[in-house]
Amino acid sequence: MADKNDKKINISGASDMPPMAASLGSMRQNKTASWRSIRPIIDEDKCKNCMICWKFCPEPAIFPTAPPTIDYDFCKGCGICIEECPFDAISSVKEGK
Amino acid sequence: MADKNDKKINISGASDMPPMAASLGSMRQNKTASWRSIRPIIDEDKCKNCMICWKFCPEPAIFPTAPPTIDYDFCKGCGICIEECPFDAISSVKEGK
Amino acid sequence: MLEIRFHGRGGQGAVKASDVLAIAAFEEGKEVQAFPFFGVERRGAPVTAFTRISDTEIRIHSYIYEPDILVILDPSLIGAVPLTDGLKPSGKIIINTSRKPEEFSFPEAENPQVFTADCSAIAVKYRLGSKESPIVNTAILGAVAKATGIVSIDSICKAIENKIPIKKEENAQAARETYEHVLS
Amino acid sequence: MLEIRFHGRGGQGAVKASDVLAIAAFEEGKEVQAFPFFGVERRGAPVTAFTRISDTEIRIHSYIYEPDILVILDPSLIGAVPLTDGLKPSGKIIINTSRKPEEFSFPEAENPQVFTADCSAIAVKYRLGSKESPIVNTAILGAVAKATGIVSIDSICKAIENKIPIKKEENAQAARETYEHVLS
Amino acid sequence: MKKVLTGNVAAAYGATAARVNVVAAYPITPQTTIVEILSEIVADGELKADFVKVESEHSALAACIGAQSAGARTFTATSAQGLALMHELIHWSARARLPIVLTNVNRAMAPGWSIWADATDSIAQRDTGWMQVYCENNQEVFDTVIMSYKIGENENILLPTLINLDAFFLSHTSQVVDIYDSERIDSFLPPYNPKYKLDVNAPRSFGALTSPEHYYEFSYLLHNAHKKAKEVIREVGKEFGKKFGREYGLVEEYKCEDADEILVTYGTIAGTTKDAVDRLREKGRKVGAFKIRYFRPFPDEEVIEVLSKAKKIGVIDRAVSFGHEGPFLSEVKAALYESGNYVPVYGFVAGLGGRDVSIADIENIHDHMINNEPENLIWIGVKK
Amino acid sequence: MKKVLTGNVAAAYGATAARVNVVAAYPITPQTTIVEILSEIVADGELKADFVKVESEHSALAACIGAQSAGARTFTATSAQGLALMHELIHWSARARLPIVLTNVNRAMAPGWSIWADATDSIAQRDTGWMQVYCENNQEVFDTVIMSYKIGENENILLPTLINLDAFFLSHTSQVVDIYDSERIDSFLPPYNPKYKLDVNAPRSFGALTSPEHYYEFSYLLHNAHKKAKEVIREVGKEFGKKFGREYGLVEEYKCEDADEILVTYGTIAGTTKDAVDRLREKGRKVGAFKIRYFRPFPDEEVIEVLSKAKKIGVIDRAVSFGHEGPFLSEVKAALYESGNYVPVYGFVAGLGGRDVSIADIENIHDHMINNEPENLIWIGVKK
Amino acid sequence: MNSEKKVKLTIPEHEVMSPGHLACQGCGASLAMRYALKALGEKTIVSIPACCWAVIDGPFPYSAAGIPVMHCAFETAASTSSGITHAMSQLGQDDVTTLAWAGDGGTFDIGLQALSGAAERGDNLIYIVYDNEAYMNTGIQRSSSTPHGAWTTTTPVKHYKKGPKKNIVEIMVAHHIPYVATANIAYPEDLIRKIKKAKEIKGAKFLHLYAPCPTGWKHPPAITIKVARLATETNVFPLYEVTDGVYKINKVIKNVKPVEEYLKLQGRFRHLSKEEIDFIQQEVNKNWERLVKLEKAFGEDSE
Amino acid sequence: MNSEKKVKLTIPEHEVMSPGHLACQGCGASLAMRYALKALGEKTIVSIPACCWAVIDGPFPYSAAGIPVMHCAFETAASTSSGITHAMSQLGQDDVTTLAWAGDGGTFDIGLQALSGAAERGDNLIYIVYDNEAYMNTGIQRSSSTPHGAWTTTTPVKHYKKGPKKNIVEIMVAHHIPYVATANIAYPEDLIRKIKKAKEIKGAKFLHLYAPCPTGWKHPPAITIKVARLATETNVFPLYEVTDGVYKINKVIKNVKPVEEYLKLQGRFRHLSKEEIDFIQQEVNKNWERLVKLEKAFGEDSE
Ligand SMILES: Cc1ncc(C[n+]2csc(CCOP(=O)(O)OP(=O)(O)O)c2C)c(N)n1
Ligand SMILES: Cc1ncc(C[n+]2csc(CCOP(=O)(O)OP(=O)(O)O)c2C)c(N)n1
Ligand code: SF4
Ligand code: SF4
Ligand code: SF4
Ligand code: SF4
Ligand code: SF4
Ligand code: SF4
Ligand SMILES: [Mg+2]
Ligand SMILES: [Mg+2]
Repeated sequence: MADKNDKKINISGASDMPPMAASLGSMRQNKTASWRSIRPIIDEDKCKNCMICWKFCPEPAIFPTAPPTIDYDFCKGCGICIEECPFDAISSVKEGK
Repeated sequence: MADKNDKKINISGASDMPPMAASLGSMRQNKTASWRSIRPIIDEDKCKNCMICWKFCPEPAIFPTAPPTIDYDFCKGCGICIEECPFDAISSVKEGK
Repeated sequence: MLEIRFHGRGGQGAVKASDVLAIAAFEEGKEVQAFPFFGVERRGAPVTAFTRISDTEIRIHSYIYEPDILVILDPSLIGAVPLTDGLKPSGKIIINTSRKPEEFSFPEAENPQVFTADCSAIAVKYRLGSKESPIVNTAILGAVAKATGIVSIDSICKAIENKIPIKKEENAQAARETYEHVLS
Repeated sequence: MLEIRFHGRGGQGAVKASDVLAIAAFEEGKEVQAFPFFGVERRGAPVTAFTRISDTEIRIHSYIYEPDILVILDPSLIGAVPLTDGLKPSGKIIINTSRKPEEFSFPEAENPQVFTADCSAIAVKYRLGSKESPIVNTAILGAVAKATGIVSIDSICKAIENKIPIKKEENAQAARETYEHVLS
Repeated sequence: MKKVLTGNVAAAYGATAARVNVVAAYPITPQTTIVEILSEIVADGELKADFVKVESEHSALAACIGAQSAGARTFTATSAQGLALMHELIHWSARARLPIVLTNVNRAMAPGWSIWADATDSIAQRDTGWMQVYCENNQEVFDTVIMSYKIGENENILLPTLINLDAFFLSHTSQVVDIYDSERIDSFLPPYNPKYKLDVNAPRSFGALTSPEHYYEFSYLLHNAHKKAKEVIREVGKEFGKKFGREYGLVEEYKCEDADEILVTYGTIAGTTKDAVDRLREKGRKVGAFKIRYFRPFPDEEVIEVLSKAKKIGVIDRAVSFGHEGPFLSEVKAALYESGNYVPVYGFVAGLGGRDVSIADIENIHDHMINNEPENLIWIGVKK
Repeated sequence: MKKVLTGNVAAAYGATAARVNVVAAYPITPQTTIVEILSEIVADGELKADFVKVESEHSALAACIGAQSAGARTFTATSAQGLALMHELIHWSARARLPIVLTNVNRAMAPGWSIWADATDSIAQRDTGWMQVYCENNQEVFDTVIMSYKIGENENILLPTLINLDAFFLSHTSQVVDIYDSERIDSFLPPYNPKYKLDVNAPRSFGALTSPEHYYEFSYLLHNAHKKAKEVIREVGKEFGKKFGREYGLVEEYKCEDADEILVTYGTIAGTTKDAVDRLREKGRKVGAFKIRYFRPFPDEEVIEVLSKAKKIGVIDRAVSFGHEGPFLSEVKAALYESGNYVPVYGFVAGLGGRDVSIADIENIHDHMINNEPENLIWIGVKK
Repeated sequence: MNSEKKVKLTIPEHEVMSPGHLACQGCGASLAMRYALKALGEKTIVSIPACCWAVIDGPFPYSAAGIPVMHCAFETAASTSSGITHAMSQLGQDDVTTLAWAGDGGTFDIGLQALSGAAERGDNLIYIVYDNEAYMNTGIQRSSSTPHGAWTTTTPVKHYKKGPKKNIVEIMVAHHIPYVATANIAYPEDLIRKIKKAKEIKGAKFLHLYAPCPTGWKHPPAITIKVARLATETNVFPLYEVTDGVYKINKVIKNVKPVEEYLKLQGRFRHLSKEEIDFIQQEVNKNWERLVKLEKAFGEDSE
Repeated sequence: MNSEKKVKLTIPEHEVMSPGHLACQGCGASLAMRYALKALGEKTIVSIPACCWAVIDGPFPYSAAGIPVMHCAFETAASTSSGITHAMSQLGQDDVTTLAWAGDGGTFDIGLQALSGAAERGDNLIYIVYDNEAYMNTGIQRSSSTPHGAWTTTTPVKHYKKGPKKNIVEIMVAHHIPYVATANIAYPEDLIRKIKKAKEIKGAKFLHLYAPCPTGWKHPPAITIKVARLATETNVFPLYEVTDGVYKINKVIKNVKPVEEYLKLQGRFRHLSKEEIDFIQQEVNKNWERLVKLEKAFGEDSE
C-alpha cells in the first residue's frame, strides 16, 4: 500500500540519513497545487458520474465519489479531465494571483 | 592483397615496435606443418580435378592446380579434403615416427 | 561587480532572462556571467537564475548569496520561497505584477527599493506565450534596464534579437513597453 | 624443492599431468604447486607445464627456470623447442618414445640422465585418446614415478582416480604398466 | 570574435573549429547541449562531419575508436554515467594510441541520481592512459579542445584527451569567450594524418593478441608518451599563446611567488580560489593559488618547484577516492615526497554532488590551515 | 579439508561455502573456470542458488545489484575487460552500499589482447568505493571470499569487495588449500539480513534523485564506512585466525622488524619476494617484505608504522598509472608523507602483461636500491 | 459532495501510486504507471532506470510509487530485474511480481541487450516500456523509437528524423517469449487486462505502452489522451498481443482516421510537408497490412 | 604436378587470407572467413571483436587476414564498424567495404545492442556472424545461440542447455534492414553469392553463417563440412534470405534427413535421450513450417 504519510522528512545531516539513498516518506508531502494555472471545477448538475475524469487523471487527484471530488492539493491543472469529460461537466477557471 | 611475405619479424625491444600493436608481417611465417599427425596424399590417378578438396581446405593449404597440390608447410592434417573428395582420391598417412 | 538574481517558475524563462541580461551588458563592454540554479525543471516549479556583471574578469564560480538586484517573474513566489535572502542593503527588487510597489513589504530586507511592472499584461499583448501562461522574461528586462540603469534598453533589445529564436521583434517591443511603464 | 617441467602438445594433457603429479605428491604429505605456461592452446601446438614439490610452504609464483626433471610427452618436440634450457646438472629427462635412452643426446645439458618409455603404445592399448593421437599424460607419470622416485606409483594411481574424470581405471593401469617398462 | 557562451557551446565550437570528421555521442545531462548544438551545426552544414547518433556511450566511443583508427579526427562528449560506461574503451583508446578528444562534464556518480558537479567520474579514469585536463572557464574549454588535438596528434604522443568541465558551473554558465573559426585554426592545427591506420593499401591488423614478450613494452611506450607529452603540452601552450594571446601550461600559478600558504585546486574552484586569494591578500594574508590543469600527465616537476617553497599547502579536491583520500591531495603529496623536504599539506574535500563552494568556504579553508595541524580529510561544509 | 586446487576453484568453493543465493557471471579467460565450476556445483545441487547466465558482465553486476538489493547474498567473478565493462555499476554497487563479492582475475587490458597477469584492471577501480584485496595464494583466495562477506555485511560497513588474484599465477595454479564446507562456515558467517532492502512489506525507493543538499553527505558516509572497515577487517581477520588458524590483516609483514630495506608488494609477487628476502638474508642483507593486502581501504596506519622505520623502501607495482607512476608507489609515498619523516622510496614496475617476475628480478631490485639514488619509475626487465 | 452513491468503475479503484509526484502536467507516463500498479498491486518490485520516471517518483527522501522501487542504471532495467526475480525465488517470495519499467530510450536503445538477455533466459519478469518516442528526461533527443518526421533537439527541423521507428514488438516476438503486447493509455481497460494477463504467465513478458508526452511532443497537456487515442484510431499504434507466438489484433478500427489528424496536433511534426505526411500515411498503411498478414499467418485461426 | 591444365572453379580462385593462421584443425570459422574475403576482396576493412577469430588472425606482430583488421572490444563489432564506415565516407573512400565479423557470442549476446543500433541507423556495413553456437575462444561456454540439448562447460550434462537458440535472423529481419540472409560453409557458392549481393546494397546488411567447430562440438575435424551440410539437410539450419522484407528460401531439401543423423555425429549431444531427440525434431519441424509460412506471407509471390 502506498505510504499515505504526507509528512516532510527532516534531515539535519549525515547522522539522520540511511547509508544509501533509501526513501523515508511519500511524495504526498509535495503539494503540487502551486503548479496549477487553471483550476478544473465540476458541475454537479451536468455530471453523470461516468468516472472518466477519474480514470484519466494522471496524478491522481480525483476521488471516485459521486460526483467525483478533485483534490486541489495535488491537481496540477493539466486539463485532461476537462477535455475528456463527455458531458462538458468540468469547467476551467484561471487560478487567481 | 595478402602480405605474401613469410619472414619472421625480429623485435629486440620497444624501439623496434610501433606505438600500438600494429602488425608488421604475415602469419605465413608460422608454418603449421608441425600440427599435423596425419598427412593427406592425393592419388593423381584417381583425382578428377573437381577441386572440391581445394574448395574446402580451411587453411588454405591446397593450390588449385590439376591435380591439386598440397602445401605441406601449412596443411594441419584436418582430414577434410580426405573426407570430402568424392572420388576417394586422397589417402591419409600417419606422420613420421 | 553587480550580482542579479532571478526568481521565476518553470516555463517563464528566468534562465533565458539571466542570459539575455548578460549579453546586453557584454554588448556594452562588460564582463559577464549568467547561469541557472539547476534543478529538475518542471513547468510550474520554482526556478532561480543568476547574472553577474563586472568591469573586470569574473573568476568566481559559485552561486550568488548577496545579490544587488532581485528580479521576480512571478509574484506568487512571494512568501512561497525565501526571495530576499542575502539581498544587499538598499538592494533593488523588480516584480512582475499589476500591483504597485507600495503594496509590497519585505520586512526581512534592509531598505529595499521595490519596482513593479505588469509584464504579464504586456507579454499577453505581444502574444508571448499563452494567455494563461505568458512568457514574461523579455518584458521584465525592460523593467530591469529602467529600474537599475545597469544596461540600456537598446542593449537589451539587441541582446533579445540575438538570443531569442522566435518573435524577436515582439519580444523587443515588449521590453521597450515595459521600460516605459515601471512603477517605483 | 624439486622442480619439474613438462613439454607436450595441445591435446596431449601435459597440464593435467603436472596437476596429477602434484596431487600424488600432496597425497604423500608434500607441499605442491602445478601450473601451465599459458598461451593460446591449440591442438598440436607446443605446451609447457610445471610442478613444484617441496617439504615446506611454496611461496614463489614464477616460472621454473632451472628444473630438476624434464618430462617430454612428444619426442617430435626435441629440436623444435629449447627443451633442456636451464636443466640442472645431472637432471633427469623422461621421454615418451619407443626408442632407447642412448639414442638421445642433449649436448647442451650437463650430464643429463635420460629415461624412455613407450607411453603412446601403452595409451593406445588402454584406449586413451585415439590411435593417431593417444593421450599419454597418465601413462608417462608412471615413468616419472619410476625414474625419479619422487612419488610412489600408488600415489600416482590414487591421484589419477581423483582427478581424471573418465576411464579412471584404464588411466591408472596405463601408469602402472609404464612404471614397469621404463628404460634407462 | 567574442561571444557570450556556455561551456558546452564553447566545447562544441572548439570541435567545429578543429574540423572533426566524425562525431559520435550520446546525450546525458548536463552534457546534452553539446550534442544538440553539434547536431544543429552539422545539420546546417557548418561542419562537414558525420554525426553518428549511437545508442549508448559505449558505442559512441567505439565508433570514435573505429573512425579514428581509419584516419578520421573524432570528437565525443559525455558525463558521469556515460563516461563510466565507456570505461573499457577508455583503456582501449589509450592503448590503441588514438588522439580522440572527449569533453566530459564532471557530474556526480549515481546512486542516488545526481546531475551536479563532482569530479569522481573523470578521476576514476586516471589509470587508463588518457591525458586529463580540468578547465576553469569557458575560454579554456574552447582553447583546450583545439590544443588537445594538436598535442594528442603529435607523432611522439598519440594520446587521447579527456577535457573536463564542471557540471552547470561551466556547462550551463554563460561567459565571454573569444572564438575563432576553422580557417583561423587551420594555421595552428594541421590536418590529421597518422602513420599507422586502417588502410586497404597497406593492410595491417591492430590490437592483436600480444604475448608477455611484447605487452610490457607497449605499456612502457605508452607511459613514455605521457612523459614526452609534458614537454609538448608546454610547447603547444606557448605557441597557442603567441598565436591567440592566451598561454597555457600544465599548471597555473596565481600569486604563488611569495606565498606562505598555497591553495591547490582544479576546475571552477580554481577561479573562485583566485578571488578568495585576492580577498585574503587584502586582509594581509600571504596566500597563493595553484591550479592544476593537467592531472595526466601529472605535472610533478611544476608541483615540486612551486609548492615546495610554501610553508603550508592546502589541496582542495572535488572528489574522494573512497577509503583513501582526495586524489589530487595524494598525488601532490607523492610528488612532494620526492623532493625530500616536508611542507605540511592539508587535505580538503569540497563541492561533491554539486554542493556550492563559495569564497567564504575557501576563506574557511585558509583559516583552518592557519589555526590547525595538518589533517586528512577535512570535509568542508559537511552536515554531520 | 586439504585439497590441491587452483585459485579459481578456491574462489568458487569460497562462494559455495558462503552459501550465496544468486550468482551472475559471464565467462572470460582466465576467470572462466570459476564460472564453469559454479555451473557444475549448482547443477549438482551442492549449492542451492540461482546462476544467472547473463549476456555480458554489465548485466552480471546489474543482476547482482538487483538481487543483493532484494536481500540475497550474491557473487560474481570476472577479469580485465569484463571488470572494465562493469565500471559504471562498480560505482553503483558501492554507493548503493551492497556487500557484493567479486573475484577478479587480474589480467592485462587490451589492446593488444592479453590474457596475462596485470593489475591495471582492478587498480583502475580504486576510486569507486569498493574494498580491494590482493591475494598471494589460493588459501588466501578461499579465506578472503568468506571473510569479505562477513566484513562487507557488517551493518556499519555495507561495502562490496573486489578480491584480486593474478591471472594464471593463481587462477590456474594448483596449490594446497584447506577448505571448509558451509556447515563449518555458518558459525563464522551469519545469514545476510540487511536492514534496508526491497521489501513489499516496507516499500522504499532506492537511489532516487539526490540533490546537492544530501549527496555530499552520502559520500561522506561512504568514506566513513571505509574508515571503519579498517577496524572491522582487523577484527574479522583475527576472529578468522582463532576459528580456522590463519590470521589476516590489512597488510602482512615479513622480516620487517630489523630490515634496512623493505620491499613493498602485492599479489603473487609478494610470495616470490618472501623467497627472495630469504635468499638475500642468506647473503647477509637485512631485507624485509611488506605485503599490502587491502588497497582499499588503504592501510595508511600500517604503512607508516612499519615502513617509516626502514632506511630504504622499494615499491613493486604490477600496474602503472600512465602519466604518473605506480599506484601503490604513489599511495605509499602519500601515506609516508604524513609521517613527516623521509625515507627514500624507489618505484619499480614489473610483470605487466604477464611478464614473469622471478626471484632474480627481486634480487636485482634490491641491488638497484643498494647501489642507486631513488628514482621513478624503474621498469624491471623492460627491453628498450 | 462525498456522497455514498455507488459508481461503476471500469478499472480497479485502488490507487497504489500517490499524487505529489514530479511528472509534468498531463504526462502520459505517469498515467501509465498509475494503471500498471492498479493491475499489479502492492506485491510488486519495480526497477526504474534513468528516464522521466526516475524523476517522477520523487527525490530522496521521498517516493511516489507506493511499492519498492529500485532506481537503476540506464541500461539495466531488465538485468536488475533479473537479479531481483532470482532473489525472490531463492528467498521464497515467489508471489512477488518483478517489474522492469523503462522508457523507449532505455528499451529500444541502451537497454535492449539486457532485455534481450532476460528474454532469452526466460527470467520471470514483466518488462514494460512506456514509449514517449524520445529521450525526454534529458530534454527531447531522438531515440530509435522516434518516428519518421519528428523534430527532436538532435534531429533539428533541417535534419528531422528520417527512417521508421524500431519495431520493438517484432523484435521481442522474435525472441519467442510467451507474451508480447501493445497497449495505450487511452484504453486503460485493455491495458490493465493485458498487464494482469502478463502477471499470470511465467517467464519473460513484454508490453509496449504508448504514452504521449506533452512536453516533448509539443501539444497542450489537456489533449494527452486525445493524442493517444488518435494514435490507435489512425493505426499509427495498433493494439495487439502475441501469446505463445499467436497473433491477435485487439482492436480493428472501423473508420480509420487519416494520420494527418494525429500529426497536426503535435508541434514536433509542425514542419512536415504534404508529401512527408503522405509518405507517413503510406508507411502506416503498410505496417497495418503487415500486421494483418501476420495475424493471418500466425493468428488463432491460421492453420 | 603443377600442371597448367585448366580447372573449373566454382568459387573465386584468389585467396586473400593466408595460411599459417591459428585456427584448430578443421575449423569452420576459418573457412568462413576464407570465403567471405573471396567474395569481398582486398578493399575491405574488418572489425573483429574477441572471439576465436581474434586468435586465428595471429598474434602481434603478424596477421593472416590479408586486409586491414581492427581487433576490437568484444561488444563493439558493429559500433567500431560504424565508426570506420563513417570515416571512410568522410575521407572519400566510399569504395571500401566495411565488414563486422563476430562470433555468435559477440552477436547474439554481448554485441547485440551495438548491432541493433547500427542497423537502426542504417550504417553502411556488412555484419557477419559466424555461428559456432557457443563461446569457443574461452573454452566452450553456452551462448544464446547454443541449441537446445547441447552440452557446454556452463551447461553441464546434468543441466544441459534448455530452450531454443535465439532467432537472430528474425530479430534482424524485425529491424527492417535491406538484406538479411543465412549461409553455410558447406555451400560456399551460395555463401559467396550472398556476401557479394550484400556488398552491392547500401545500408546495414546481416548474414548468419553456420560454421561448425570440431573442438567445441566434439566431432573429428575431418567431418566439419559433413556436419555443416547435415545441418541444412535436416532443416536445422535452412538457407534463406530476406531482401527488403521479402523472404526467399534458397534451398528446399527434398528428402529431409532426421535430425538424429546430425546430432549423433557430435559429442556435445551425446547425452540426449530418445525423447529429447524427438523433441528437437519437432522443434525443427515447427521452425521450418514457420519459415514456410513466412515465405508464403512475405515472399515474392505473396499478394
Ligand atoms: C549511461 C547513461 N547515459 C545517459 C544517461 C542520460 N539519460 C538519462 S535519462 C535519458 C533519456 C531517457 O529516455 P527514455 O528511456 O526514452 O525515457 P524518458 O526520459 O523519455 O522517459 C538519458 C539519455 C544516463 N543516465 N546514463
Ligand atoms: C567484455 C568481455 N567479456 C568477456 C570476454 C571474454 N571472451 C573473449 S572471446 C569470448 C567468447 C566469444 O564467443 P563467440 O563470440 O561465440 O566467438 P567464438 O569464440 O565462439 O568464435 C569471451 C567470452 C571479453 N574478451 N570481453
Ligand atoms: S486538471 Fe488534470 S490534474 Fe487536475 S484533476 Fe483534472 S486531470 Fe487531474
Ligand atoms: S467525466 Fe464528467 S461526467 Fe464523468 S464523472 Fe467526470 S465530471 Fe462527471
Ligand atoms: S576432391 Fe578429390 S577428385 Fe576432386 S580435385 Fe581433390 S583430390 Fe581430386
Ligand atoms: S588435411 Fe585439411 S589442412 Fe590439410 S590439405 Fe586437407 S583440408 Fe587442407
Ligand atoms: S517530459 Fe514528458 S514524459 Fe517526462 S514527465 Fe514531462 S510529460 Fe512526462
Ligand atoms: S575452437 Fe572451434 S571455432 Fe575456435 S578455432 Fe578451434 S575449431 Fe575454430
Ligand atoms: Mg522516452
Ligand atoms: Mg561462438
